[in-house]
Amino acid sequence: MTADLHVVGRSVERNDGIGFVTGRARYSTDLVFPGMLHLKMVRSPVHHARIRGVDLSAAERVPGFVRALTHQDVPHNVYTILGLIGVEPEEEFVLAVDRVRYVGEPIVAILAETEAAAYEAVARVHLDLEELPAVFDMDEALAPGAPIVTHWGSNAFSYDGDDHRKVRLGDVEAGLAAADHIVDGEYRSGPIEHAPTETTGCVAVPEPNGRFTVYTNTQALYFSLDNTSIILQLPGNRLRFIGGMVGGGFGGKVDVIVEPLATLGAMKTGRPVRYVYNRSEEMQVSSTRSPWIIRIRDGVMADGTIVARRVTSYADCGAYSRQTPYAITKHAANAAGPYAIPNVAIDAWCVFTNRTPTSAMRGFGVTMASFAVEVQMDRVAEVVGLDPWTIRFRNAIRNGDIKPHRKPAADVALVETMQAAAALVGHELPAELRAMTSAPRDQQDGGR
Amino acid sequence: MASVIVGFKLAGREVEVMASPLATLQQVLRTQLGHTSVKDGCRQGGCGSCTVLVDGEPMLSCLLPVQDIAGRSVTTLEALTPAEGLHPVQRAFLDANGFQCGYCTPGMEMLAVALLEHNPQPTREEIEDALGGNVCRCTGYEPIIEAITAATGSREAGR
Amino acid sequence: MTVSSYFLPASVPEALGLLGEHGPELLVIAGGTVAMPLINEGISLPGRVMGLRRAGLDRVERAGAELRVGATATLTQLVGQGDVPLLAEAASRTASWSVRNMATVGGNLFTPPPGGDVATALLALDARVVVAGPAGERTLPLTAFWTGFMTTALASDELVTSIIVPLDEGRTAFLKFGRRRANTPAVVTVAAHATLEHDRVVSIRLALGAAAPHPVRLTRAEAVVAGSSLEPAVIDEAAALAAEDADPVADAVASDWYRRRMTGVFVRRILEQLAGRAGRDA
Amino acid sequence: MRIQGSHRFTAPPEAVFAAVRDPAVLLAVIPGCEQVAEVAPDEYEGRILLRLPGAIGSYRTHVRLVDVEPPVRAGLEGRVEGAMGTVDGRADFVLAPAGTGTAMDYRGDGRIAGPLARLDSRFAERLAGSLIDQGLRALDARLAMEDHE
Repeated sequence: MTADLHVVGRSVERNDGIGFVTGRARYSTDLVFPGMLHLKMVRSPVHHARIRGVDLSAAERVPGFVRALTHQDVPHNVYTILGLIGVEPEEEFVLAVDRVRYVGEPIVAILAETEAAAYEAVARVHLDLEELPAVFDMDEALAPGAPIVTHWGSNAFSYDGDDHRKVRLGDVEAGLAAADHIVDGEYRSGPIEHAPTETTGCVAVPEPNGRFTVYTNTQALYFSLDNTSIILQLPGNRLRFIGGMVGGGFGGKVDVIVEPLATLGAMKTGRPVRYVYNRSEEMQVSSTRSPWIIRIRDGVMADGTIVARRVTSYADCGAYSRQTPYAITKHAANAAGPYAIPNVAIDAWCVFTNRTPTSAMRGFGVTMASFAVEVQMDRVAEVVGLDPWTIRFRNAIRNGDIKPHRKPAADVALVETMQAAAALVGHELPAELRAMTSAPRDQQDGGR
Repeated sequence: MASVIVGFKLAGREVEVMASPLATLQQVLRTQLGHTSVKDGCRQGGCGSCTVLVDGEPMLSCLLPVQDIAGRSVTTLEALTPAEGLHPVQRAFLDANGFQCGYCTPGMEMLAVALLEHNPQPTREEIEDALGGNVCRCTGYEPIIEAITAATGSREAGR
Repeated sequence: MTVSSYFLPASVPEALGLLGEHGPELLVIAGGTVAMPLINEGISLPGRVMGLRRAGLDRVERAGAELRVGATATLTQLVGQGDVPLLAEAASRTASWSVRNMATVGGNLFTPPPGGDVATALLALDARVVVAGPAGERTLPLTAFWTGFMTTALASDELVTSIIVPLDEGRTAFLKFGRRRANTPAVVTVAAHATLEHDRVVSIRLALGAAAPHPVRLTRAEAVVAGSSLEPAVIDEAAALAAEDADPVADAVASDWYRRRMTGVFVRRILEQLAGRAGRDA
Repeated sequence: MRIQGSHRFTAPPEAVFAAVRDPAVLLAVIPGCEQVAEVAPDEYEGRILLRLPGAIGSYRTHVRLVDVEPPVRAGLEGRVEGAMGTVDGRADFVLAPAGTGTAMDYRGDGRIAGPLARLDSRFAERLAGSLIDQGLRALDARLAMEDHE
């Protein structure tokens, strides 16, 4: 049968492979246009400050300086990433107005004939800043009296009128009270930078027909186009975005940071504008995966059945929310893990601090949940004296089980996947576990 | 700012460029000579994506003022790619899927070519050490090491 | 700043002339591996730069009981010489192949910590630095070269032209501890040169890099070891003194606490290596 | 940028205090210092050279002694200015007798502006600390020498 298949079971040469191995693949940051200007950013040197003044006079005298872009030049000076997916409020300015909330926050964009001239002009911009107290720790940010990062007076993101995201199933307190064992765990992670090998960047080129062609290494081409259209108040048909070549992304290139300003620069000067992060900007300024604190309390019966799970999570979104509130919603939906637990309470907080904004990265809120839950499962196994396989099989979610967000599970294959994994690593499962399937509990033996 | 004319050999041909003082070989290759296989991952000597060969030795073009290599011979991936088909190292990278986003690939290949010139049968450890300055963020290094290992075989076979 | 002039002198007198003419604002580079990254990102904005790659300072040659290493000899040249295995080893453990093809031995003396692995080895070898200035040449021991963090005894009109390494008999050892095997900055680097008579240490030089403002000799540890037979108790004491004498800072590579701990561990290991004993766990 | 430290001198507080107010002494002990002149009582101008890739150049330095209480304490207010930027700051030191010598404690705060501000702050603090330490060691050595003359 496989003889009739052209692709399944075969190794297929990638159709873009030749371009990669010959170096002919064309990345947006490789492009050079006649008369191209270079955009470099004046950024906040401090974690939190009020902007009292910006003096451009020395920068304007640098040979090769063309012009500066300030918040006054941006038609709709606010990033709208979240608005596009229905998450409000919008709170991050494209260029800072009167306050900066993290080291590296963009304040003034400089356009110059050469990169060297742009760097020098950036260095010559004088910022008059009044430093404000800053907060870097999530527990401290939520404590009374903490410096407030946001403009709405709280360091927590608001979900449906509440100060955090809640998921409830059954009665978790009753479940914990009835359990034979209580197992507590706390799990923490640091921020992680995607560090793509090609740094974030684009080139915006004005066209004779009044349109702008933007060559960009974004991971989300239409997301970038929509945002640029809103920020510049330009109809979408005046923007042509060309992408597809992403020199590494991993979630780090969905923030729509460079295209609006490069395009604005092209609008204001009539010349192509290149805005590409240097390596330090990529590491310091581009968003990271959030740091997390995840606390889990499980109620477990002597046979290993988990009857209650309470998860309290905190994700540091840094100074601005970007896509982290959305990541937390995804996190909350998955924070109890792929297990059938009748009583669950999940409380997930999106916390603002004066750190670099965090955003999407591989797994998007779920990666850390999986890490925490799986280490917790090993602890539970230890407490009740079962091996790590058995604890997972006994609690594995099956078709028809109700998930914490109260939707029935369908098309699950955790049991079968674990059986296959055991076979691959040469681990012999006891007959009881080999006999299990993902079929609904009322249709098989071994269900509880 | 007085630009200077610098001549060197690129892919066996004499080239002359007008370079601003302290312009790097990377800038000149990418923006004036169209050799955009020379990548631009960090400009700090930390990623290896801009690796070229100068008189056969791997160097980082982002740290090299072009005036420093006046009169010398520079090889980039453009120079190694045959008009038709692929260089054995390129073939090996393609077969082993030694790339994902492709941005580190030219630097990896230039280093592999230099390594195999110096040491036609490198051990795995020698390959790893040689690649120490070239960073990949997508595939991990295993398929890249596989590709270079395979290239040693194909060189042998081609002789 | 847009660089207005880049000079590539063809000789030392020409280089000194340019230095005299343009004064202290002339940035001097050689391999470019320290300065170019700063210039590329607009952190350093020099107006005028002088490169030494063509100044004729790149020879490595044996002269009697000494190895004379030109200031712009590359680390790859050091890896390739066979007269001083310690230097070859230190160079081979520094940065990556491509960087070693560019980075110079003289430049390694000016590398900000935690760099300077070759400089640390040179210190253990009791190397001397030859410096040229308007008044001619002077030679100073490497121990007197560094005056503090990123400052040296070099006057603003002087250049390092070569490094002289005595070819002393003796055992040497070099240990560099980084976060990965290749192309990694050091958590700590230790280098040692010792002469032994039977089992007794007649003389020893111990140099520490990456855990001090510049490579330093561990003189108190040396004093304990000299005259001993590297008994375990002596090694313990020397390692403890070395950890005390370290003056590390925290950076992206390691915390100061960890560097101090590792100074003790690696001084212990290098002494055990000199004693010909397999390392014990710390 | 914050600096803080302490130093022991073999000379007594009176000698240390007098030395800090002597332009000739300052010229000799400040690393890279090329000239110092007293432009008004307790007010000095000078030039310092730095040869570092990120901070290369010559810096005009203007320092004023304030809140002077010989031989116990004083503040130094000043500005260092060059093509690569400026540092405005104030440092305070306290001298106390320690045996036959002096114990000095100092702390200071500086605001860096211009291209210099792009240097890593830990690097800048460490460099400043090192220059101060070298200066104080040189001062100590000079005072010890004078003592023997």
